[in-house]
Amino acid sequence: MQPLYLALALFLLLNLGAGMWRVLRGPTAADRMLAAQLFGTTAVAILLLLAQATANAALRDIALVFALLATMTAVAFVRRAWPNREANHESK
Amino acid sequence: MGAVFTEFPWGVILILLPVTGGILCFLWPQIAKITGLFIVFVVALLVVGLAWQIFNNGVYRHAVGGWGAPLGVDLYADGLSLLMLAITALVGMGVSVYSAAYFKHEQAAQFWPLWLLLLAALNALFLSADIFNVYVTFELMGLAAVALVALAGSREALGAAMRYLLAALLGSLAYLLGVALLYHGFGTVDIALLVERAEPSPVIWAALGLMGAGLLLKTALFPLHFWLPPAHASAPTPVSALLSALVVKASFYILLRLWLEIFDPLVGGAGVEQLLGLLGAAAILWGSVQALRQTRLKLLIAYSTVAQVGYLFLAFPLVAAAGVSAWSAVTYLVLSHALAKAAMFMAAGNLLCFGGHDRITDLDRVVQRLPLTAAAFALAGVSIMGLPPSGGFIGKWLLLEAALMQGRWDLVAVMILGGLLAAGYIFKVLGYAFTQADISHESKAVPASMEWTALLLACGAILLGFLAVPVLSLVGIGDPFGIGEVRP
Amino acid sequence: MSTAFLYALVGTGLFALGLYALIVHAHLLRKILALNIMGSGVFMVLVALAKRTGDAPPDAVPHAMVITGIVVAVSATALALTLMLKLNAKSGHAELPDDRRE
Amino acid sequence: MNPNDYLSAALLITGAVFFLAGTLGLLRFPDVYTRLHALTKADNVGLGLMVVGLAVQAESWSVVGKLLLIWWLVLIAGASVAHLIASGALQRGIRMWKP
Amino acid sequence: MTLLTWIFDSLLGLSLLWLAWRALACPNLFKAIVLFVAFGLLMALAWVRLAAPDVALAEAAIGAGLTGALLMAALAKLHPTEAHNDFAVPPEKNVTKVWSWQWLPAITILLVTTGLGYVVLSLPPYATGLSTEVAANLEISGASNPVTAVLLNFRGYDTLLEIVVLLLALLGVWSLNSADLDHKAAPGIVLDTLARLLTPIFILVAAYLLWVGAHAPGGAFQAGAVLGAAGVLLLLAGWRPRTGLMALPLRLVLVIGPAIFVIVAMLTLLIAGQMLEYPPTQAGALILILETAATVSIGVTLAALFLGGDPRKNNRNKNHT
Repeated sequence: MQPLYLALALFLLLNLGAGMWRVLRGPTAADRMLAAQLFGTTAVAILLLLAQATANAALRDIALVFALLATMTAVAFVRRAWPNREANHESK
Repeated sequence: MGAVFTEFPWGVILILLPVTGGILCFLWPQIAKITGLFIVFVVALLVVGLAWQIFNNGVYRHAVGGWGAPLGVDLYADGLSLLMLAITALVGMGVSVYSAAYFKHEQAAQFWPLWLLLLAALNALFLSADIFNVYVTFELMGLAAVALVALAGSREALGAAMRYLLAALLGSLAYLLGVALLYHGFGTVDIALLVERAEPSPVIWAALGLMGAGLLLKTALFPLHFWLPPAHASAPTPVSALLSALVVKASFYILLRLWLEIFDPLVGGAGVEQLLGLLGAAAILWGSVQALRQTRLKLLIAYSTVAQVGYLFLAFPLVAAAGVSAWSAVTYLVLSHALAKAAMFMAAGNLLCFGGHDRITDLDRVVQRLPLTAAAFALAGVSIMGLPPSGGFIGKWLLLEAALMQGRWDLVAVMILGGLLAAGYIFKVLGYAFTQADISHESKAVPASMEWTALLLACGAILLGFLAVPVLSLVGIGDPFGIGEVRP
Repeated sequence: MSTAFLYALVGTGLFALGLYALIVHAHLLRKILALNIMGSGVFMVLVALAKRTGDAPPDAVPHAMVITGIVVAVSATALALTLMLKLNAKSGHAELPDDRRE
Repeated sequence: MNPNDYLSAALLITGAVFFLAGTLGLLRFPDVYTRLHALTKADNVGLGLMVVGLAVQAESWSVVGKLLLIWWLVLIAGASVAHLIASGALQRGIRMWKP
Repeated sequence: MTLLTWIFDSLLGLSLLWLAWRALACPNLFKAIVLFVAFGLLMALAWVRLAAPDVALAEAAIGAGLTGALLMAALAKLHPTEAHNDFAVPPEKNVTKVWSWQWLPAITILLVTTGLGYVVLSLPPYATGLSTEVAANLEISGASNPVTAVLLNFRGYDTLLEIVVLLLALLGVWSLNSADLDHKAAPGIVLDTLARLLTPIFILVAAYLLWVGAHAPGGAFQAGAVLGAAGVLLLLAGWRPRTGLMALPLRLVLVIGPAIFVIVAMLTLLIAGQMLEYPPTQAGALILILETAATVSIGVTLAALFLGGDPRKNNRNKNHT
């Protein structure tokens, strides 16, 4: 099973890399934030896979902290950093 | 009774007490001033206790946690650390008395905890025998110093504090990377063990480059001095005094320690000393010329610090042939500059407080109106210029002697030129202090304690000129310079 | 190349990228990011080289040092951000005076 | 490999496919609302399948509990963030895509 | 399998470098922050690959969670009203001065880095550092997790100073700014529920990390950071503590970590003769006390840093900032 876990972790890492394109491209701040949100979930999945692959239970605690803090940046974004007018940048 | 004195852990209390004081001042701001003054005076007494102990028992070593190096962190004090602690306590007392009158209301409540934590950081740094622990004390010192500069609140001060913070953090990171390489190369961060284990290797060179660059940036050696003049000039006056007198010396002290103990035996003679000497010479000339060109008194004094830092580095290329007098000179320059520069900044602060500005050309007959302050400035100037019988004279004379002994006429010329330029900028100020300004300004009363502390510190710088024998025998305890014995 | 050296090289690369950005960029927020990335690079060198223990568990001392360093870094970042905001409120710019192009 | 392993492998691979779908949706969909839709598939179903796939292999019930807790937290976070971003985008007048 | 991990490591390393480069080079500050948060996420994965789960936990909580929120809030205050161009810095303002000689730092840094890389590779491929010493004394240190043993016992003095650094940062922030206590936009039902639902879980997880730290990855910093994150979430949801609590009670909680540390240092100095020398039988209990106090202080300090100013000065300077 171990090769499968590692292969899937690698696959998810590649996925994450592909998602980077959305951060770079935007066009709105919300789009970039969405991509970051997906990275968080992907990282949780990678950690769980690595925990199983290396039989290291501590990695699940790290995944737990990640899952717990998954909202932080996004909430900070929505409540603080999101500019009020963005419509005029949406149309391309 | 004697045993109590010689066994008491003075060094540890020197660190823990100011931390406690900082916490108390933060909790109860209304008694911050009293607490702060009390703690600083007790710290001075503790330094006396530590001196007594070192005199009797030789070097002081404390294995924190009882582990000892390499697993634990050691505290270590020899003659050199003791002198740094003593000058910190001395200048610290002066600055505290001065600040008690200088800061009012809310600013006072903010100043005292920051200053006590800065004091704790300085004491911890001078007592540290562990290069990673030094990194932590650097961060403690840096954040405290930056917050103190920003207390002035003006736009210039905030910009200067920001620049200072960036420079301090960059310096710390370069230093820390050096620590990482040394640890992974030799398996310890204890200085004494590194001395035993280190051997010439690429790691040593990389660590020297990184730590050296980081420390030179923190010490503001030309051309890495860009952050110093704005920060030292725009900070509140007591803070300027602390920064120029002590904080800059702290990183120099670590540089000196690391060079003497670890790097010099391994890579000495490979041109590093010459490079440092060259930069020092450039700092003297550049700093002095810039000081001469300034129109604001505090900026002038800040550029003078850039120049005086240069003198410290002139010793490096002279050590090979004249170790004794070169290192004695460095010790003396550090001590006398700390006292003189603190006094000078305080005098400038008094003038600023008196006339509401520090434009040199508009100083209005301050000699008649603030005679004590003018005297303090003049006496501090004597030491900065290196005229006898001041402490600055002893330091510069020893350095000159070392340069003559080795026939380094270039360095002799730089020193003489630097002295002349220093005389130029100090007499420029004194000249305007005697004359009447074109426009007279309204003036405010300066508290007597602020005038007297400036004068007393300046007198200390002069007095140092008479104490060469005891001071130089004290610094020899524990042989920090590795030359057996230090003679004046 | 072993994992330890691979990541140690990545660490030096991060240090270099951060240093370059710190020098070249004027905006203070960018400089603060640059210092954080430099710090991450240093921490990575520390931790990566601690893994040169073969199959045995890695050396724990650098791990502890890095945790200390992370707390120091977040403290410094918070102070730097506040200073930047205050400077921006006073001067209208989030760049240092002589880095600014007028 | 025993039957458990086959089951868990199937679940994990299907989960990974949902992650891929989420990423592709994030990249290919035309506006923030549709991308939100794609993203939450990875959060909910992708991670969910992975968690179940790993739970099959878990050595103890406490591990299963922790896995489920993690999934639950990610679900809550995903749902709240999706709501906050969608309503924020509407408020700010970000236009919906019309085919 | 080794091939797979090798590919994974290389990909992760390259992604880290690429993210750092993009975060530092892209003209849009918001984008830079999002990339930096992603960078923190991948850093945590790298720590895992380097068998440093304690560091990964700290990075996950501080690097990926709190620093991101701090940066976002700072960016928002930097441009309070303007939404123009999505926080893009005008290109001419992005780069210092007229760096027509921009290649100079680039080439210097490239040379230095090449040298550093060479030095790193010159290190022996096998070295144990201090791990034998740590293992030999782990038994009497009071913690079976070596990282906790180093942080709280072997090098506890560093930790003492480092908690003071955190307090000092807060002192600096407070002397610069007053707290923005009035900013209370209605959070909306979703955010409100989220904060109410998650806060107890944050506290439980913090307590768990604190407890588990003695024998497994975790400890005071990680727990404190999680606690701090709970505070930040509450602040973001619009919650503000009563002003009565913002004076001495808040300050007492802020200093309890450093204060207990100093007290233990003094007591051990008196009793054992060396600062922070714990009697082996009580080392475990002492470490737990120190860690609990530190966790509370770290958590509250981090939340207060996010609030970004002195709450005592709120009323007087309301129209100042």
